[in-house]
Amino acid sequence: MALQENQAKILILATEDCAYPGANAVGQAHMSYPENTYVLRVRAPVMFPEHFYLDCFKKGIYGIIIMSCGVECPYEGAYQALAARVDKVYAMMREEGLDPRRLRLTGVCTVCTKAFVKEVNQMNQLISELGPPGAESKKAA
Amino acid sequence: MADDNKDKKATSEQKVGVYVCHCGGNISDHVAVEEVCKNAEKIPGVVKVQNDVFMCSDPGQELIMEDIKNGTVDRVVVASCAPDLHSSTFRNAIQRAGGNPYIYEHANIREQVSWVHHGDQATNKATRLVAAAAAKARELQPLEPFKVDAKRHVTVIGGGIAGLKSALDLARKGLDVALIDKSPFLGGWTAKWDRAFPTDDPVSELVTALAGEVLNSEKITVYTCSRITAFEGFIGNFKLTLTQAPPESDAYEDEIKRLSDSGKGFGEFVPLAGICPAGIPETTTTHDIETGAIVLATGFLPYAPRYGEYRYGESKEVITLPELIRIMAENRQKGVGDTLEINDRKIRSVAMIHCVGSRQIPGIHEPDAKGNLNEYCSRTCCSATLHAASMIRNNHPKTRVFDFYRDIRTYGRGQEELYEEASDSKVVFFRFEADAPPEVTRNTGSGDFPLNIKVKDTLTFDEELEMPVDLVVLAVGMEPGNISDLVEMMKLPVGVDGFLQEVHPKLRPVEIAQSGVLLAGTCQAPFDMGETCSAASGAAAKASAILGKGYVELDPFVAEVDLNKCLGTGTCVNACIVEGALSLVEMDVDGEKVKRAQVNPALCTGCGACVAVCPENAINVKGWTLKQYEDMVDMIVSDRILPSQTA
Amino acid sequence: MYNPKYIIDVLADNIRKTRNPFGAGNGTVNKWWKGSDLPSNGDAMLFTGLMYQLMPFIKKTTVQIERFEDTKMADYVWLQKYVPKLMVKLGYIFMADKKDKKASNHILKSMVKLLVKSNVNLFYRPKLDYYSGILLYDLGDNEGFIEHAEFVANKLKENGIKKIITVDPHTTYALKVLYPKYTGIEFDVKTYFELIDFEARDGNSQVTLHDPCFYGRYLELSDKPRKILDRFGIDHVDVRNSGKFTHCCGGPAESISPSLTKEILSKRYGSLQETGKPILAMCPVCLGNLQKIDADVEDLSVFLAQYAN
Amino acid sequence: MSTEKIEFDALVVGGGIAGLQAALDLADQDFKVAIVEKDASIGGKMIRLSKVFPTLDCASCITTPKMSAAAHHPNVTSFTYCELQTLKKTGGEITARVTQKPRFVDEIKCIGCRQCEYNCPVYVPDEEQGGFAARKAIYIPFSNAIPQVALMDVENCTLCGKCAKVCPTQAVDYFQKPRDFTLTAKTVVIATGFELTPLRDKQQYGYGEIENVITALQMERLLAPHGPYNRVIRPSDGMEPDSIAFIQCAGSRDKSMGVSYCSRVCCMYAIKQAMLLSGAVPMADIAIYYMDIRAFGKGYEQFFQNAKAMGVEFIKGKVATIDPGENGTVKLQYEVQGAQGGVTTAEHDLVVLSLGMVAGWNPENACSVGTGSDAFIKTIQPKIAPTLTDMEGVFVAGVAAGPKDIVDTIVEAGAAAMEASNYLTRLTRKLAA
Amino acid sequence: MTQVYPEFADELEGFGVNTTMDCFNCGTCAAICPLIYEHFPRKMIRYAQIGAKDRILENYEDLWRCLHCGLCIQTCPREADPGDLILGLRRFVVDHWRRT
Repeated sequence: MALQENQAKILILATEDCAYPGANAVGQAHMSYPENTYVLRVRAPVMFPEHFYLDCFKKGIYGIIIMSCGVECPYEGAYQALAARVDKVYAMMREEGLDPRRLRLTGVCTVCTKAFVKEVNQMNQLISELGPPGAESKKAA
Repeated sequence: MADDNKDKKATSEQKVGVYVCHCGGNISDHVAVEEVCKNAEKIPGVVKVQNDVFMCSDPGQELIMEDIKNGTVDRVVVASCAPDLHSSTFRNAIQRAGGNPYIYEHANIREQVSWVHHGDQATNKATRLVAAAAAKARELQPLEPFKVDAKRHVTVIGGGIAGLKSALDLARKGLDVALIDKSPFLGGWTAKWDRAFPTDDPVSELVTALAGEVLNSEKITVYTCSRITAFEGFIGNFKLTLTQAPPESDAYEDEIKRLSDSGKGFGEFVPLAGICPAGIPETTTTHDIETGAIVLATGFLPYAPRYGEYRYGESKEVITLPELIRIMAENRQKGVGDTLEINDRKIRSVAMIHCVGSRQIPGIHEPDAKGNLNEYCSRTCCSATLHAASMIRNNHPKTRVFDFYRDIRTYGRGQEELYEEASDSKVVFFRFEADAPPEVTRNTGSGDFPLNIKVKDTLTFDEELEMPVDLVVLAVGMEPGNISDLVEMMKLPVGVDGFLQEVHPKLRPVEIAQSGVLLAGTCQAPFDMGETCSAASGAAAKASAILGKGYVELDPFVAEVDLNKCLGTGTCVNACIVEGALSLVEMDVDGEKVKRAQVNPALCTGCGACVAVCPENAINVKGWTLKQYEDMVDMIVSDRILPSQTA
Repeated sequence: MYNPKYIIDVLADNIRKTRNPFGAGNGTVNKWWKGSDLPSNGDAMLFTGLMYQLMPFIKKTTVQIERFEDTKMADYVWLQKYVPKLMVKLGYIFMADKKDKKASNHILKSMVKLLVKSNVNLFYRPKLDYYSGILLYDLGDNEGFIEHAEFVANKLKENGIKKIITVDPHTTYALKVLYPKYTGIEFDVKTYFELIDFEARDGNSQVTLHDPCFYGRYLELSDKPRKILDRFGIDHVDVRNSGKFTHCCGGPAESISPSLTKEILSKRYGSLQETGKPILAMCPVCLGNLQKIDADVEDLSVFLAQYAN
Repeated sequence: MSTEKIEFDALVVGGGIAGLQAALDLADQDFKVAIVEKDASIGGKMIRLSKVFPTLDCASCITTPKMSAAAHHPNVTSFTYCELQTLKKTGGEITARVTQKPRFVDEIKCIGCRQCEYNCPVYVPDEEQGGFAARKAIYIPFSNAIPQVALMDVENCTLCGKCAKVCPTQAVDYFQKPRDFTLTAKTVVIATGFELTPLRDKQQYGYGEIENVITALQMERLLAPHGPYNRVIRPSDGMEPDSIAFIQCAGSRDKSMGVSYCSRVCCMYAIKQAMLLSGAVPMADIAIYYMDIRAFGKGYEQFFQNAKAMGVEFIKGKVATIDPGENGTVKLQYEVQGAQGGVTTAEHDLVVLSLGMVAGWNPENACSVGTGSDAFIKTIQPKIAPTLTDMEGVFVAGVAAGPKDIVDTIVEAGAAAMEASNYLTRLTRKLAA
Repeated sequence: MTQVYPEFADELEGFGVNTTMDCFNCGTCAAICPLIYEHFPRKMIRYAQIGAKDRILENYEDLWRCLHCGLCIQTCPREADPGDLILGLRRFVVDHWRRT
């Protein structure tokens, strides 16, 4: 179940070469998915520093999916750097009491419509279990 | 590069215009466009909101152009379909109205809203996406594509048919070309062949056709006996040093002898050697070349069988296919008899063995001294072998030919016919599995044949067959040429097979990661002559597209350093994924010599790897700054535009 | 399986001596024309090649030899060397069923009826109607075949025969393809159904054609009978393996291995049966074989002749 | 588009991957290029594929950017749904007579919103999906088609009028007629590609009419991420196949079909499909029946060996007959070659015919460009200038000059563009002199 | 161990066979043959290609199983006329008998 549009927002960072056209392909196929998703077009998600993700959660974003081109990344070496950074962000999230599953790194290509919808649904499922960012640490405590 | 954004205005002063499209119901059936417009008026920085049934139509575009022309807006957001469909339409419209095309941002409310969501939530999401786009738009700066002057000159390394073809194409296009070969000859391995399959063209004609025009072209300077000894620069502006020197004493001995024996002059084709354009230098000289692009046409080396591989080296009766070709070419000049002869020895039967040094399998084949296996198929040897086999049968009907193969790979046009022709001329085929290759032994049985071949033939129900032969010919494959000096100097990418590695076999098949350096022919992979020339022309096409205008126009979306913030930590330089795109340079700041980051926009790909690591946020990719993303997120979560809804 | 060596020897011997594979005189076998008033001169000569006439004899003979195949008896030299010769010599006199002989004659008469109805100016000379020798060719005795072919071709040539109408695929192939190749003598050869040319209407019948290998593949004549059926309004339901891809009835192996013939025949009959329609054959070998397995089959000529009234 | 003469520097016949690449390479050198494409969308055969060997990247991801680059390039004009009638050369100018087939939808008015398609009541098997899924009688050919313009399939249209009623731009035009127009150019690149070998002379394979025998292009659709079923099932009953067989040389190296040449791509695409299948139906057994495996290109042999290592079974032998078996299975008859071999019948749930390529266009009545005995465009200097045809100023790229894989096609398209560009340069110099 | 005798193909030309070497051993003929008998007729063709005369003479009976139905000739991808080759081999064997 999707949460209310304004309540629980999912941010999707989609690469302009692969995942962003993939998200459009979902539209072209007139498939449907919850509307709490906001797709931001990026050249390469490697540009975001660790604090960007943490800030997003602080601002009230419930979940972030980085949809990259994976190993087919047009910027050679960028994907590896991104993957390493995401690992660091996970560690920082744990420290801050955030469930690291709120951030997901995945590959979506220009025709991966099913993969896109699946990712969105899974994240929705997760955040409806976890509640707002930070809620999990309260629960644990 | 001059920093043209130094006195940029405070962002709050930008005037954003928002234009919302109905898309003839495609959007407006699910998104309340009027409501989106009403909400958009509340977005900070937005000074004007309009809507139209079709924003992409001429009347729609007019709305934007009017507002730009009379100064009402200076940043534009269109909310409509996916950006790849029409952002160029709107950028062009802005440009026609006298604006800079990069002040434009797109909100995708069709593919990502009206086609996937319905009802109030669709309208709300559309509003937020418009707000986010407007926030990004406020931070947009006018940009100009980055231009670097480019030398209308290309350096082609390698004087085989790939190099000749590339050089010729480029010269015909009007570019200046330096053609470099390390040997005294042009024509490469093609010149050392006899006839091309499947057309049966004499290679002398092919090489002469290309080299003749090359040598006559005013646009092409040929440097033989030359090597690149220094390399620097980037696309459009490479600097090379080449050293021309007499060849080492034992190098090209055979070819040079053929040249002097033939009585042919410079510029004439010498069989099995090539065309020597200008003799052999006596002294060593160096030349500096400024060049806009480099075409690598460094070719291949035939596989040299190990000592003892099918008795190669142990028995003089075991030779390679290129050696056989050479013998047959020489024989032809003497006239041919019923039986093939080698050194007056009559060859009554020949065994030809395929896949020698190709399609090697770990665990079955022995790796070379460096531990490498040639796991690839060399692509040309099947056809070359069959062509030679038919030639033997046709010219020497009393010489029998046995052919041992794993798979016959006559894939190309006219090549299956070669296979048929070989069958027709009564070549006998045998098929072996990789783990049970034919066995070559000294013949101890009857007859005066020196060798004996034994094979478990899968075509004959795995029976062991045996035949005595006078000659064994190994169809050797191709190996990468020895260009380790260039690889190291130019940081060329090498694939697992040892050949040079293209960026992507389909998207950019003749390019390598380094801009301005192109691949032509067998330095990339085994090819036949036609395919080599195709690749060579493809590389020439790319080079002339790059240099045709005299300048190289580069994407403006490159990294930019804010010198007010940069502290010269060098973190960004370490994070940069393209060597040379970012560096620390010494500069004068307030009378102090300090190190600061500097971007080479010709090399920067705009990936943003540097952005993430700068502790001062002093570096950003133009048009895609971190602040813009942060502002967009703020708008997405903001309650200012849409009142928070309680669940 | 019988040793081909002896069979070839017997056949070659018979043919050399009597011009007939069974060692009988042609006149004894070829009696169908008696009583019909076929002209002995005209435009094109009917040349039956005696295949249809020999079928009743073959049928009986094979029943006998089948009993011995793959038994110890088969190995007895006397059986291989002498019995076939003996048996067939006796066979044509004693063993051929009267009913079968009548059926064969009826087929040939039907063909004549069709040709007459089509206004073909044909004639017949029983003395010039020889066995073609095709079996020798098929069995690999080229020398024997060529000797016989030259004999027959020269006879025809000497008698000024130019146009020939054939009635079965094997003879057609021999005269049309093999004679020119091996004797250098050419005739204008047409098989009878190529000459059928009259109108008829039947909106109801449905048949399944079994193409003989020689018509389907070697001579590529399969579309000819189908066109006639179309013209007559008769629906032909073809099995998948028809025309160029027709499947052998097994007949040609008869003289070597009747059991092999049986195996192949039952396979072919299985697929023909699937259509559930009456089968039409165009070759005496196919016809005889299919009859042996009790198929609902008749000769194309007999079927078509009912429209020639 | 007007009916007047339209002038270009270069005309590219065919908007598949070869044509697009050649057009883009010429346009990037500032020549004005026209693409004439017979289908309703550019993209050719490649846009219909799933993933492509040897890199296994998705075909759309490579084709779509080239399609949109061509569509948005200021120097490229695409004429889709247009048939080239004749090419005539007078002096340095080549005149092309082209017929635009009626879409019954106004190209300029249509905004690609698909309202017509959604409201059309007629369902027709969708050839773009291998006939497995349905489309409407008025439709956009496929999701990423360029242009995004609908066309009407008049043969199936019931003239109910719903599409015209819902169209927001009044683009539906039931009375549209074929329209002839003329283009002029100085050079032409022929990139007319291929069709699959017809099975007409292969009765032993059931004319391709056995339900669970499909063509390799149909398998591409089953494997494509946006395919008809979104998974691999066999057509007869929707069952997930437990065993799948590929029959190589089903339309190549077979004189009995009139195709004596090797089609060059079938070995590799079969191996690729086998690999994709082992991901899509992990439990299925996959067998490839072959004569010679022709994995000759860069990385191809390694690809083949990987497939072997993954458990794809390679059986040396040409399948002779294909027959329907019980419960939808397919029976193959072939000779096993080894010592313990002999004629064998194998049963599979789904069989893929690796059909070859035949020439996509016959220039005979259109221009003086010659063809080889294989019916592909003849090239006069195959060794040193492989894109030259026997008509001066006319070049050829890709499969139009003989079967070729995508990698070789793209490289050759670049070469054709280079030759055409140099021809144009020479021509201008000649005119200037 | 079988010795290869490539001259046999020339010898067979005397028996009207000139397609001995045209076969590329795909196996279509064997699989399409109504006899469905191990490797027939390819086995004989292969023996002819490598000149294994003895094998042909030893297995002569197989040659006479052929129905001369022509299905292999029709479907041979290389137009190698397998059926005609079998006929030719019959002639070779008959000739051999008559000479010995």
